[in-house]
Amino acid sequence: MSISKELFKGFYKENPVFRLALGLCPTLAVSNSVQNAVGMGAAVTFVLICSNVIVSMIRHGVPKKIRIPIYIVVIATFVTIVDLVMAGFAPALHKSLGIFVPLIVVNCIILGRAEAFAGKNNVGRSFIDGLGMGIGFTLALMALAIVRELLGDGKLWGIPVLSSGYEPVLIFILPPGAFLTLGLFLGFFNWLDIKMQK
Amino acid sequence: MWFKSKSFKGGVHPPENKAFSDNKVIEKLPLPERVVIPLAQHIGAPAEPIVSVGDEVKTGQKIGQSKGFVSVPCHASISGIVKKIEPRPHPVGGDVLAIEIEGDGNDIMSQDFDFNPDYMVQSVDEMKENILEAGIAGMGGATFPTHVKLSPPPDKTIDTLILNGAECEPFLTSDARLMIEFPKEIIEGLRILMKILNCKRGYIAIEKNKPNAISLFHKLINDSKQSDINVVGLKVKYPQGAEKQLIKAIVNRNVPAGGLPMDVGCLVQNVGTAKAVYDAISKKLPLIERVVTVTGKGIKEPKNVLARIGTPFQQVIDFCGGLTDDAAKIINGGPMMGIAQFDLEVPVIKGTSGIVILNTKQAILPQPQPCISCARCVDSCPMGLMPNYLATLVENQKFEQAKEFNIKDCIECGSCSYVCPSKIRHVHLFKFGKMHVAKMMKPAA
Amino acid sequence: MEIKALLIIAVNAIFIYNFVLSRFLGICPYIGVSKNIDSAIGMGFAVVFVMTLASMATWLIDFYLLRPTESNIFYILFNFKEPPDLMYLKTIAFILVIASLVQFVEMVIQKMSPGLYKSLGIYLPLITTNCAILGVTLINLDANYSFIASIVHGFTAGLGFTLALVLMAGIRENLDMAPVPKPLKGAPIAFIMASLMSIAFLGFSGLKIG
Amino acid sequence: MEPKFYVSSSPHITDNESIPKIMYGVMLSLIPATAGAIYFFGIRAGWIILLSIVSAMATEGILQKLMKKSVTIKDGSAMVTGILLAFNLPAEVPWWIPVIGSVFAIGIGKIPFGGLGYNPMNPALLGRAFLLASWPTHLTIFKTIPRGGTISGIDVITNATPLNVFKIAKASILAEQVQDYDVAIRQLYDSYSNLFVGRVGGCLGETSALLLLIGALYLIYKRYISLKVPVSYILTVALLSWIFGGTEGFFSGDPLFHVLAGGLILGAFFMATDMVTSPVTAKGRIIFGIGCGVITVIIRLVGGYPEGVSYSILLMNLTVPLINRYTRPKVFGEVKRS
Amino acid sequence: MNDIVKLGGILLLFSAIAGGALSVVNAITKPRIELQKKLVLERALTTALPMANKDAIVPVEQDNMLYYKGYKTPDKQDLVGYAFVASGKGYSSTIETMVGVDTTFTITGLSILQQVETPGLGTKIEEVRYGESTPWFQDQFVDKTWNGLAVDKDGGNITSITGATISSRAVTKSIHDGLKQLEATVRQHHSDM
Ligand SMILES: Cc1cc2nc3c(=O)[nH]c(=O)nc-3n(C[C@H](O)[C@H](O)[C@H](O)COP(=O)(O)O)c2cc1C
Ligand SMILES: Cc1cc2nc3c(=O)[nH]c(=O)nc-3n(C[C@H](O)[C@H](O)[C@H](O)COP(=O)(O)O)c2cc1C
Ligand SMILES: Cc1cc2nc3c(=O)[nH]c(=O)nc-3n(C[C@H](O)[C@H](O)[C@H](O)COP(=O)(O)O)c2cc1C
Ligand SMILES: Cc1cc2nc3c(=O)[nH]c(=O)nc-3n(C[C@H](O)[C@H](O)[C@H](O)CO)c2cc1C
Ligand code: SF4
Ligand code: SF4
Ligand code: SF4
Ligand code: SF4
Ligand code: FES
Repeated sequence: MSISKELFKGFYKENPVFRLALGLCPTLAVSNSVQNAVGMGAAVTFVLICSNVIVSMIRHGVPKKIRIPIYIVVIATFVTIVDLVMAGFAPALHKSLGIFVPLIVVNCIILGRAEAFAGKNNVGRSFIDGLGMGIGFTLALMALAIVRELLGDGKLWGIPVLSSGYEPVLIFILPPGAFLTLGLFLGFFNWLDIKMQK
Repeated sequence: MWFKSKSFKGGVHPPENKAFSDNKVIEKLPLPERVVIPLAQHIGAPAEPIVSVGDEVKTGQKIGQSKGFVSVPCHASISGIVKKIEPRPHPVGGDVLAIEIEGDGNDIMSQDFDFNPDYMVQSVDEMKENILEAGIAGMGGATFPTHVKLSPPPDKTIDTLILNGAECEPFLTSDARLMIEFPKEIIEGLRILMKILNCKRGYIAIEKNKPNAISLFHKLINDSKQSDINVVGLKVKYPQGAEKQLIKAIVNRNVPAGGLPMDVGCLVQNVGTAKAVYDAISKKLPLIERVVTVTGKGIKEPKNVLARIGTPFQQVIDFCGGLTDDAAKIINGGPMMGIAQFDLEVPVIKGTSGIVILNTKQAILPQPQPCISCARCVDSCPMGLMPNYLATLVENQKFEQAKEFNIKDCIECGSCSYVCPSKIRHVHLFKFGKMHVAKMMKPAA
Repeated sequence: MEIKALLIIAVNAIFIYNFVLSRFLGICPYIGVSKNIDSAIGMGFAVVFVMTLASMATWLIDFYLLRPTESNIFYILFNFKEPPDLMYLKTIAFILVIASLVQFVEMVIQKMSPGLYKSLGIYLPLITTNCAILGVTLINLDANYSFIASIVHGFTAGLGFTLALVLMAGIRENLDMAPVPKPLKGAPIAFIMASLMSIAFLGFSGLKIG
Repeated sequence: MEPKFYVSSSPHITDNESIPKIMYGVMLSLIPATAGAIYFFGIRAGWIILLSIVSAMATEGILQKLMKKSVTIKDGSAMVTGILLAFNLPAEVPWWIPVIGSVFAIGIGKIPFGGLGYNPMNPALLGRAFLLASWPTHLTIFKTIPRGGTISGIDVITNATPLNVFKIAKASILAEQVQDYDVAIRQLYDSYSNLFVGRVGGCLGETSALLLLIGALYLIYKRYISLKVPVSYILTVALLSWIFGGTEGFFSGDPLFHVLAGGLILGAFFMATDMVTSPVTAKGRIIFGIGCGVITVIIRLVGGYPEGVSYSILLMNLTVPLINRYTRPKVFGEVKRS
Repeated sequence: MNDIVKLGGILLLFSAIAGGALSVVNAITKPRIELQKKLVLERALTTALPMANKDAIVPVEQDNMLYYKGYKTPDKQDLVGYAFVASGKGYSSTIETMVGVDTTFTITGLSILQQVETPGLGTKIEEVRYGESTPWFQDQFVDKTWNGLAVDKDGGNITSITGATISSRAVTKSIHDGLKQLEATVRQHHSDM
């Protein structure tokens, strides 16, 4: 597979959220504003890239039996680094993402990529894979967040964009709105699929 | 509770529509020119032909021999010549091996069939043999061989015999007429059955919409002081005549799911069967004719007729003035459980209690809609099933779950489909579902 | 009053801040294991069990190993000048504890009760990387719950998860047989259903006991 | 062989109920309450109801057209959803509220699940809950004074509905407006006739117990609703509000007030009884009714809202598959399985 | 057995490396995180007491009440006001507000420290309208005293947020009660002196 294909597959064809249905909890939780979505996306992308690279580097030295615990240790390390750095340099974002920052550890996208890709490929490819998947995740989060923030708050990136007469549909930034938006997005992509196959 | 008519849980109240024919005295149908006698008019193994094409046969002559225990013989119902032995359309469906007899118009009896006043002194075994030889299969619709029902395994004792005169199907009046015109024969038939089973208690169960029959039996029984026989008036509700519901209503016993009446010491026989038993024991007369109600909006002159077994529907209908112009559906049996016929070639058989003819307006059933969970079917199912859920399961081919939800206990009474506002064809689905469930069970057994 | 505080924790965890419907934790099993009631119940109990144990274990780790207090074991053992602050290791420590706990529980159940293992066993491995488990321990930490409160919270959060899961499973068994438009079949309609379910659970918001 | 006659599986007759007949029957039963809404709240109430019906039907029709399915708007079910949604809205909501509510009720609550008969939750109530969460201010402010009465049904308080007065008084914040809220509560309890006739503020269709009961009687007579749900529901609310609803300890609450105030009568007879979303078994219906009652009282007494009827029904809708499953009727002659 | 030891060893090794790496990162970020925490408090205090010198605000504990005294100059001679944290139960959380008053107990500034209200409703207590730079809801409090401080629905002088009366009331009432208590405490203290 060419490098660009490797990179772009995560955007749509193998989009972790919309196509593989991975990492759904944080997707639902932090897509209530675009700022949160981008912050979370960046954090996950960073961890994905680093853990992919490290896992790929050590893949020959790790005994099969304990590879999962070791991957988890690697991932947890980078997650903690993100957590600490974010607390120090972007405290507002850190606060609004809450426990979903440490929860990146159990985000199945990351362990999934380590297991399915980085454990079997060289460092370069693993880096590209992590980057592509991370961007794909970020794009999905942003797509949801744009809809939710716009409808639910009348804003984008915290800036009011709809006229002041607009009465926001509050439910979109509440939990039901998260489920609904994701459900409709998934349905939309299925519909696209069915259309394209014809 | 005294203020409650005897009944069961569930059930429905379709319009009775019995006025078409309930006052019509049973008329003898003219001798048919031709009869078609299917070799399987009963549940169990079909009879084997013992005549060949070209043979001459007399009325009452055995032409089909029973094969195995659960099987009954069949007899020529007219005298004449055997024309054909080949599969023919059968009112219960499909083509079934049948013997066609072309009549000679003389109705020559194969023997005398004289009345024997001492018929009660026969031994029980003799009686059973005579019932078998007379070819009697239950006339209440299920056509189960009667001699089999009369031979319970030794570990079961039967203490209660119930004659089923409920006739809960709308339109039908054949049992009602039979009870009014032949009450003594029916009571005697009951006595014979009680003797065979050595059973202490007999009931004649009649829905309260037949007050004449009820009072007639009351009078006869009181006059002759037969205290071991009771006449019971039942609440008018479909399917009051189904045997488990009947037993529940009369002696308040619950036949276990998957079990038989004899498991609770009961036996149920149709009143027509009792009459046939009486004829078989007292005159050695085989079952060659029966009462058939011909009724509905699609027939010009509704009647109750006494028809020879094997008479084609066409001839019965012609006798009743023919079909009206808008006749559209011909049913062998009543409208709740009967079977719709493709044409009028099919013959009257031992289980043909009626021929109901519906007009176009009645015949076209509305398209099924999605179930709206109104629960009417659940409330009406006499077997305590959840027809709505079962139907969904069968539609989705979930036979395993359908089995778990007791599809096998469905008696196909049709109450659920009748009340369903969405017009779902439950019974159709259940017949299909049961087939699959039976297939599923086979390898395990 | 202690009992009342615990009751509030329980009601919050089950109804108001339901793990699935309000906190978005444990979504994967909620969507993945809710196609049939029996496996939903199995999964539910497995989660209740592991959440309770994990709450217990991580509280002890937090209190005796990570927190810079007088009861820190390193402080007691090694005579540090002041209690060491190891809170930054919480993520790594908790996830390892949970992973080993699940392994351990699996082994114990397998030995002690093969019947239970048969019904719960298949769900246990799925649980290790389930964010609801790590989530409950992190929430315990954030909320500064006492040992007892942590256990109650872990247990009731698991019950809340089970409630949502089993309700969903009941509905999806029927949905499976409904003419759902093709693009919505499967996950999409499950999420729409989750949305409606969480709308209904809004009814509990603002509930105040006492 | 070409059949000369119609053939089909038995039974060959059916009774003459049908989905449209039932739905139009429900509409008929809602006419008194609709007339009452227009009488008490003015002609605007009629517009809101009409708008809601039209948008519910349009949503159903358009979506079915788009999906190339047969259009079923004539069966009346969308109309019933529309009316009942409007009945759950205050009279002064802006015009787009009933429209969006209906679109959500049908477009999200019903059609995606397969349409009539497959929706797991009551669409009209989903519409209301969606609106309540999205624009709480529009749904919780009652300004239209009912003809011949006051919003609260009593004279000392003029700007809050009965349940709101009850709730706020309990939280003791109205103190600055009313000298003695014990007096207010007592007056509230004595305002039965206003509550019964409907001379109080509230949502369009909920205020008049009398007119609703007339309609309910018709539904009961036609056997379109089973009494098990409303009776167990209302009795549970009465019992629990009597035990826990008072200010002077247990058994000091006023059950009749709680039965007549708010949307209980409407909810119990017309919405909890929606066949699609309530249990099919006899035992199940009673459990369902009791469940609704318990949740309603919990929300009214300690919840975040003055009224809990719609949420309680929605929450119990979720349990229906489980209730049906665990309350299967006893099969005739069923022997205990070992 | 040997295998287990070996595997355990490898795992331990990895954990040790991870722990080591993290302690380095921790050491680097720790001061920064603590600084952030301090900054948050500092910012709240300067918003509450705009006239005080930011290095001259000191915590005081008296009669179980924690409050701050603010001075105009770093030498802490000229007292200009007090600050305290008011906390009240809102719709879905406890709302904490840092409130500053001058020596006549008239509010000089405030900021919300902590709240988890419903986004779009209760969170409007922090809303900054487009084109403005300060939260309008909080601005209403400036120059008011506890006397008559209540939301409009309760007959007071604070316009509540539509649809979020509960949150508005929580903020208002907690400030009202806190202020009253502060005044009492401070006056008591003064008379003691
Ligand atoms: C739904 C249903 C309704 C029935 N109704 C009658 C009835 O009204 N009269 C009757 O004789 N048999 C009726 N039967 C058949 C009886 O259950 C039973 O088979 C019959 O009475 C036995 O008598 P037989 O063997 O003499 O026919 C009904 C069966 C079913 C399943
Ligand atoms: C069937 C029905 C259900 C309702 N459910 C709720 C509810 O769950 N929550 C709510 O705040 N209002 C609900 N309402 C509206 C309230 O009954 C009522 O209009 C409002 O809350 C004020 O109550 P009050 O008029 O008794 O003071 C419902 C109305 C109806 C007709
Ligand atoms: C989902 C939801 C969330 C709510 N969140 C809040 C909130 O955070 N703060 C608040 O004061 N009211 C909140 N409310 C509204 C209250 O229930 C109540 O209606 C309101 O406080 C009354 O204010 P009003 O008198 O201005 O209408 C919420 C309502 C809903 C439906
Ligand atoms: C007695 C009865 C009550 C009903 N109640 C409701 C209701 O509360 N909400 C609703 O949307 N539809 C109601 N309907 C209409 C119909 O069942 C509804 O459109 C379906 O829920 C949609 O699938 C009712 C129908 C009947 C017969
Ligand atoms: S691992 Fe976690 S994030 Fe990934 S799908 Fe499972 S639960 Fe969701
Ligand atoms: S069920 Fe059928 S056979 Fe039995 S009595 Fe009724 S009509 Fe006759
Ligand atoms: S046909 Fe079967 S399921 Fe239907 S009512 Fe009769 S017994 Fe019940
Ligand atoms: S009667 Fe028909 S619509 Fe009603 S529940 Fe049964 S199957 Fe469904
Ligand atoms: S359970 Fe999967 S991310 Fe939460």
